[in-house]
Amino acid sequence: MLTSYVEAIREGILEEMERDPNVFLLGEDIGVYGGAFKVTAGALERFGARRVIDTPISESAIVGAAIGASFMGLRPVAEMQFADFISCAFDQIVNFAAKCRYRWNAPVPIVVRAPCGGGIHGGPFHSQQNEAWFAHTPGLKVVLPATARDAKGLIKAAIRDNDPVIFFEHKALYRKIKEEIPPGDYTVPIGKAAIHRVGRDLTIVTYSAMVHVAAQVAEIVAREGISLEIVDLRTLVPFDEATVLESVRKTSKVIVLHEATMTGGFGGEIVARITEKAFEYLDGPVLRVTAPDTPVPYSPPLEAAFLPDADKLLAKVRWLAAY
Amino acid sequence: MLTSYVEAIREGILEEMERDPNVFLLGEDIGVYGGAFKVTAGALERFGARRVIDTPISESAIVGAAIGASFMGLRPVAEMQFADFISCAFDQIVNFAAKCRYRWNAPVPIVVRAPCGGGIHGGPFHSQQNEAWFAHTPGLKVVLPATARDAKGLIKAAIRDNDPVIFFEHKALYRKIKEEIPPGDYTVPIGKAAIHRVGRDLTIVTYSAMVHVAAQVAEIVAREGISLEIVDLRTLVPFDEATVLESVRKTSKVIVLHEATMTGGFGGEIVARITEKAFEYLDGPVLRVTAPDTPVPYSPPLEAAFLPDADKLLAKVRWLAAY
Amino acid sequence: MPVAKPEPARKNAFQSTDAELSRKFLYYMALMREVEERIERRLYRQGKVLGGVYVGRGQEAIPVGSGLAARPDDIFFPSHRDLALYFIRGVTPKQVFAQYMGRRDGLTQGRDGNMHMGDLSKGLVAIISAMAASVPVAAGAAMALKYQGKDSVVFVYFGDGATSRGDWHEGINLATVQKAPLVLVCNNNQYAYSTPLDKQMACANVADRAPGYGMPAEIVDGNDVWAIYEAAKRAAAHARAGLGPYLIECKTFRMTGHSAHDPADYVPKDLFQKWSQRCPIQQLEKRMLDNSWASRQEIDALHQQIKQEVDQAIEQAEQSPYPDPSELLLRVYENEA
Amino acid sequence: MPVAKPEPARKNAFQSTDAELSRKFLYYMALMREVEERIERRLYRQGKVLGGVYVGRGQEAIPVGSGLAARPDDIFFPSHRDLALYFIRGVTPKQVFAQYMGRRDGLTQGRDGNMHMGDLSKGLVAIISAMAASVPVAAGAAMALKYQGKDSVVFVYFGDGATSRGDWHEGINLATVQKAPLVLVCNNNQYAYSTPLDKQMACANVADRAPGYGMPAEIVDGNDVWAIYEAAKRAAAHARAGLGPYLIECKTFRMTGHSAHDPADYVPKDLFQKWSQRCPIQQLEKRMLDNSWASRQEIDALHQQIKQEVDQAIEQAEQSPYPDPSELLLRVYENEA
Ligand SMILES: Cc1ncc(C[n+]2csc(CCOP(=O)(O)OP(=O)(O)O)c2C)c(N)n1
Ligand SMILES: Cc1ncc(C[n+]2csc(CCOP(=O)(O)OP(=O)(O)O)c2C)c(N)n1
Ligand SMILES: [Mg+2]
Ligand SMILES: [Mg+2]
Repeated sequence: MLTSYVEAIREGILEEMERDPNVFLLGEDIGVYGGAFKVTAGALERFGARRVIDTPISESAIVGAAIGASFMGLRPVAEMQFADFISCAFDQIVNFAAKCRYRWNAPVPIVVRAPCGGGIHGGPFHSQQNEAWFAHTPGLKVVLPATARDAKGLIKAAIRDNDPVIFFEHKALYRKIKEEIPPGDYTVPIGKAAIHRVGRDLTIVTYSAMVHVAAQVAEIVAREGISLEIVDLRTLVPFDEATVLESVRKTSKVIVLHEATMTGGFGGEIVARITEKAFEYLDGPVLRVTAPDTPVPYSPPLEAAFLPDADKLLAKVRWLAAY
Repeated sequence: MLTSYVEAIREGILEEMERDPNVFLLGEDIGVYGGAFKVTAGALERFGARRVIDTPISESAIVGAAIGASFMGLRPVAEMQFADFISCAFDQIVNFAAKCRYRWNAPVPIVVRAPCGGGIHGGPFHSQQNEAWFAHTPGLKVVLPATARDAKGLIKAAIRDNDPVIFFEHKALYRKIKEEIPPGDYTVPIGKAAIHRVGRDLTIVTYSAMVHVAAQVAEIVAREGISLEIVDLRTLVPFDEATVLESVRKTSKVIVLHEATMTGGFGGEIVARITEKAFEYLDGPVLRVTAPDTPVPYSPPLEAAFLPDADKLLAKVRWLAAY
Repeated sequence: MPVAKPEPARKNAFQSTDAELSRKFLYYMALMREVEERIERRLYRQGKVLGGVYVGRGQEAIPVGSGLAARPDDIFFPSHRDLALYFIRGVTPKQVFAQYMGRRDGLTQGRDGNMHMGDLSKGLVAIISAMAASVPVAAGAAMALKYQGKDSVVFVYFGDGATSRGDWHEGINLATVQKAPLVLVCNNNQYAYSTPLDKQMACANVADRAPGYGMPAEIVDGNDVWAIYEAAKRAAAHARAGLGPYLIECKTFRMTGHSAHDPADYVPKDLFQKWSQRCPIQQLEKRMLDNSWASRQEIDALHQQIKQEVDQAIEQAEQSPYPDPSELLLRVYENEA
Repeated sequence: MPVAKPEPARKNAFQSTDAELSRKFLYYMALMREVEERIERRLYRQGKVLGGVYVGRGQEAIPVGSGLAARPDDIFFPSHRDLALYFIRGVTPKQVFAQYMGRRDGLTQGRDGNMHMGDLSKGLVAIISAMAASVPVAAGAAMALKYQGKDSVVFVYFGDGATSRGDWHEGINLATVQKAPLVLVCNNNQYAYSTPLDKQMACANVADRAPGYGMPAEIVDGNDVWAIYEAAKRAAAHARAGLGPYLIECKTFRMTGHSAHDPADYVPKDLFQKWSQRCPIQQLEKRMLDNSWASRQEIDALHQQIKQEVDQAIEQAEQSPYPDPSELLLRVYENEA
């Protein structure tokens, strides 16, 4: 049976709630309505209002309350209705959640789920891919699954993790990606990248929805005799440097691909790690393919021009392969 | 006469208030008290409570009100008491201020001043260097002066700029840096890096307080026959790529130095630009010297271990010079 | 070619007779209703409007009553169910349709969608999505008007749910401390998306919060455009007199899902039933007829005229081109064309 | 070696006689006063304490009265002028001095400074600097206690200025909607740093905001430890009974600058004058004498004992080593030692 990305996340959450009575959900419209994207549909019916809490429109209080509940031994899973609204909870995340363990040895085992990304004509405030802010905040873990299998395994790992995890779910994948996933309980380790496709000539380091763009391009250039290796980071923090460097040492050519805007995006970090630690292996410049430095525009032709896609990646792949 | 960094900023602000009746100040304790760091001392006496507004403890409202006032033709200069509290105004900055011009052609000529940086034993919440979040937000300009001369010229340029400028003042420089500055009115262009020191063998790309660390090291290694060039970025966005690349093409060796924590810091962006656009000129890996990925600790030995300093830079300079 | 009936917009509401004013009310309310009907029930379903669609069906009295109580030099910060404010300020239905369809003639030229639009030259400030983020911004605009010695006021709009946001609190608190000329208009439609009022706040009325900011508040029937108009006049007079912010809570009901894709199954059916009896447009029409401010024929003709106007506007909007991809990088900063 | 007088902390306040309780009050208030005196007026000036120093001089009745009204299983979220809460929960003066001096024996082992300290095993949650950020966190802790079916309650502390923050509003709103067992203790000392109350809020009392959250509030004399104790008992009983949050506003005055480096020139001198007449410690002592709950000698002996205790604690704290630089990278995440 095929499982979609959204079903995979839902399954993961519900299984964890079944397994551990301390797991509970809070967020806007997650109960009666089942969430803006129906990720938590059925949770209220199954676990009741005690464990599935519809909150006021208060992102800061949602995250704050999650932190406080976690101090008391619970394992809260908070939903931001859109990743774009996570800015409203920013201080709670980067200053409260991220620093408690370091400062006074108080773990903050919370998950903040954030539906992110473009491609659904959501415009500037319903399309953001803002993981880089959090990846630059020590104390947070940052997870962005690209497949249904990983989505389920990672949400379960996130819920069991004893540190605050920002879990970015790509909205455009919710119902687009469907695949066979292992039955029942399994986790995918936070901090381990996956080789999404094994290749020889050039490495694409990417994550989230862009993994599928890379896969598309890999098919195309395979016919031209170029063998792409795709590293799906899955988590930005902790960063799986070893897997990335191993791939780079093998192929000697790298393109970093992400949907977030370029300047200050996480791509820079990836390039810097590679440039510092595998410099002698590089047979060409490390390139980035990203969205340009603009807000996410709404109108379809503008949004299409904004989002990285197969064509944009293809051009760079061919160029670098020929370098 | 020598002017300190804090006096330079104060002069710049007061001159702009004198020049343009639309310029006004708002923030916590900036009036009667003159600001936590006395940056605005004297402003209330000179311009009155109409133009120097002591606000409630409401960072989000401070920035929001600045945006709204700017729509009406005013030019607000908002103070965050510490850069660390800018997280409380995050949504207003990254979602409101940054995107209005792009979305509906409404300029937002505001300045948000943020005293940043460590070295004053401020601990995790009074020492942050969080410019990277804003550098990753299209629509914002990000300015971090390192010298008194630049501080005055850049605050004036920021106030005259028609886009939202996040202006990071390094607290440890306020009273440490004193220098001759040009008398009277001058501006320093936003978006132009400065060659803080001309050199031949190796480029340090840096900004804010770390410029002075680089200068210290340049003196030391000069005696060993290594000639360092120091590029002081002064503004991260717009990024002066041309100046950086020119220096790199000359020296072929680069170290990026910043006080912010490493992962996801702006250093990665700098490395990525260099690696992509000057790859063939590089005679060695591009290195980063930064704070490690932890909150800023309070206790002096820990803070000293945390902050990048001459010793840490020196080791890397020597290693790379010998590469 | 009769595009709209321009008089109601132009003529100074302050000098109108009751009959004239009631016709203006009706015109804008019916225009808003018709434009939103087309967007929600046609263009969206036809796939011509993508992304989120939020309408103010059943709540039209709020932007119309308050918007016409404002002076032309007052500033509006509409929320997402206040479309009539745009028409009152001279934005055309064509521009609105073009906006929703992501075309060049929309107020944001395709860069943003739906109600996320503004035009400073018309005193209209665009919302961002984050609920209540406009409140501190409106506070600042009001502070600026005072700074400039003007006697204009700022009207800021928000829903019941938005009052839970920190920005709502910070913005109002700052505005009241500063005695800024700010009129706060709450549409309390009893739901925030699927969340009913009692899950949003533990007090009975949004107005119960006003004493905590030392400001006056009144509760009005949100489906009675005249009541809202009168309240808004009082509020604006208070603010204009330098007495600071004033809150109007309009009790109403959202006669639709949260957005076009939401069937609102969570709303008890009888609530829709009950509130449909209180349609602000029908109530206004009844009053107009009762007072002989207009005849049935005149009213029907107005609706007819609006339908035509709207048909035409859609046609024109559909001819508006999409923005060109080459525009993508422009205008992030000044001097980028 | 007589470190502290452990009984007052241990003995259940609920079973004390008035005399016993008053002695506990005095002990903790005087201990807080003495410890903070040393920090602010000695160690800071000697350069042994670096960074920010915020003390609660003149406000000691607030943490002491409320802290002793709490049960041992209740949870505290102190703000930055509530040092006594730590002592009540068994944190020692030595640990506090070590914390301020950035030593290993401080509650944060040098990682954070001053009042930024907590210990979950003692029900003490560390603040972050951002004012009122604790309020939603405390709301969540209170929700968790309810979730777990416990009848403990959460006490969260904040100043008048902190009430301007969005987090304050969001946290209280969520807690009241959820009927979470939360006691809100406001120290209204009439200043926030240099900013007087009327620049912070447009209402007369913080308590005026309670109806906006559908919760009860009372205003108490913040310099009367007994009054605070009684109010906190009522508040905790209310919250424990499942009736939701309860606000106590303690009117008091900050008998010092905002922090150790602030001479507070902006405060009219006569205010210090006036409030020095109302020192909570002296008032308590007078009441103890008037009621024959203690003799002058006993009181003097207590102060003497505290001084010794504090001398010793400083000595011990100064012997605590600084953290080693090698610890810098540890414990950002789990399993990093
Ligand atoms: C900060 C934030 N969180 C969540 C949302 C998603 N959202 C959009 S509208 C809405 C409900 C708003 O309710 P209310 O303020 O009552 O306005 P109404 O839609 O009822 O007019 C929500 C939750 C948002 N826009 N902003
Ligand atoms: C969000 C935020 N902004 C600014 C500050 C700086 N600051 C520290 S304490 C303080 C005043 C607090 O006033 P109040 O809440 O009344 O507490 P008090 O110090 O009077 O006890 C300020 C402005 C801060 N800590 N947090
Ligand atoms: Mg509503
Ligand atoms: Mg205070």
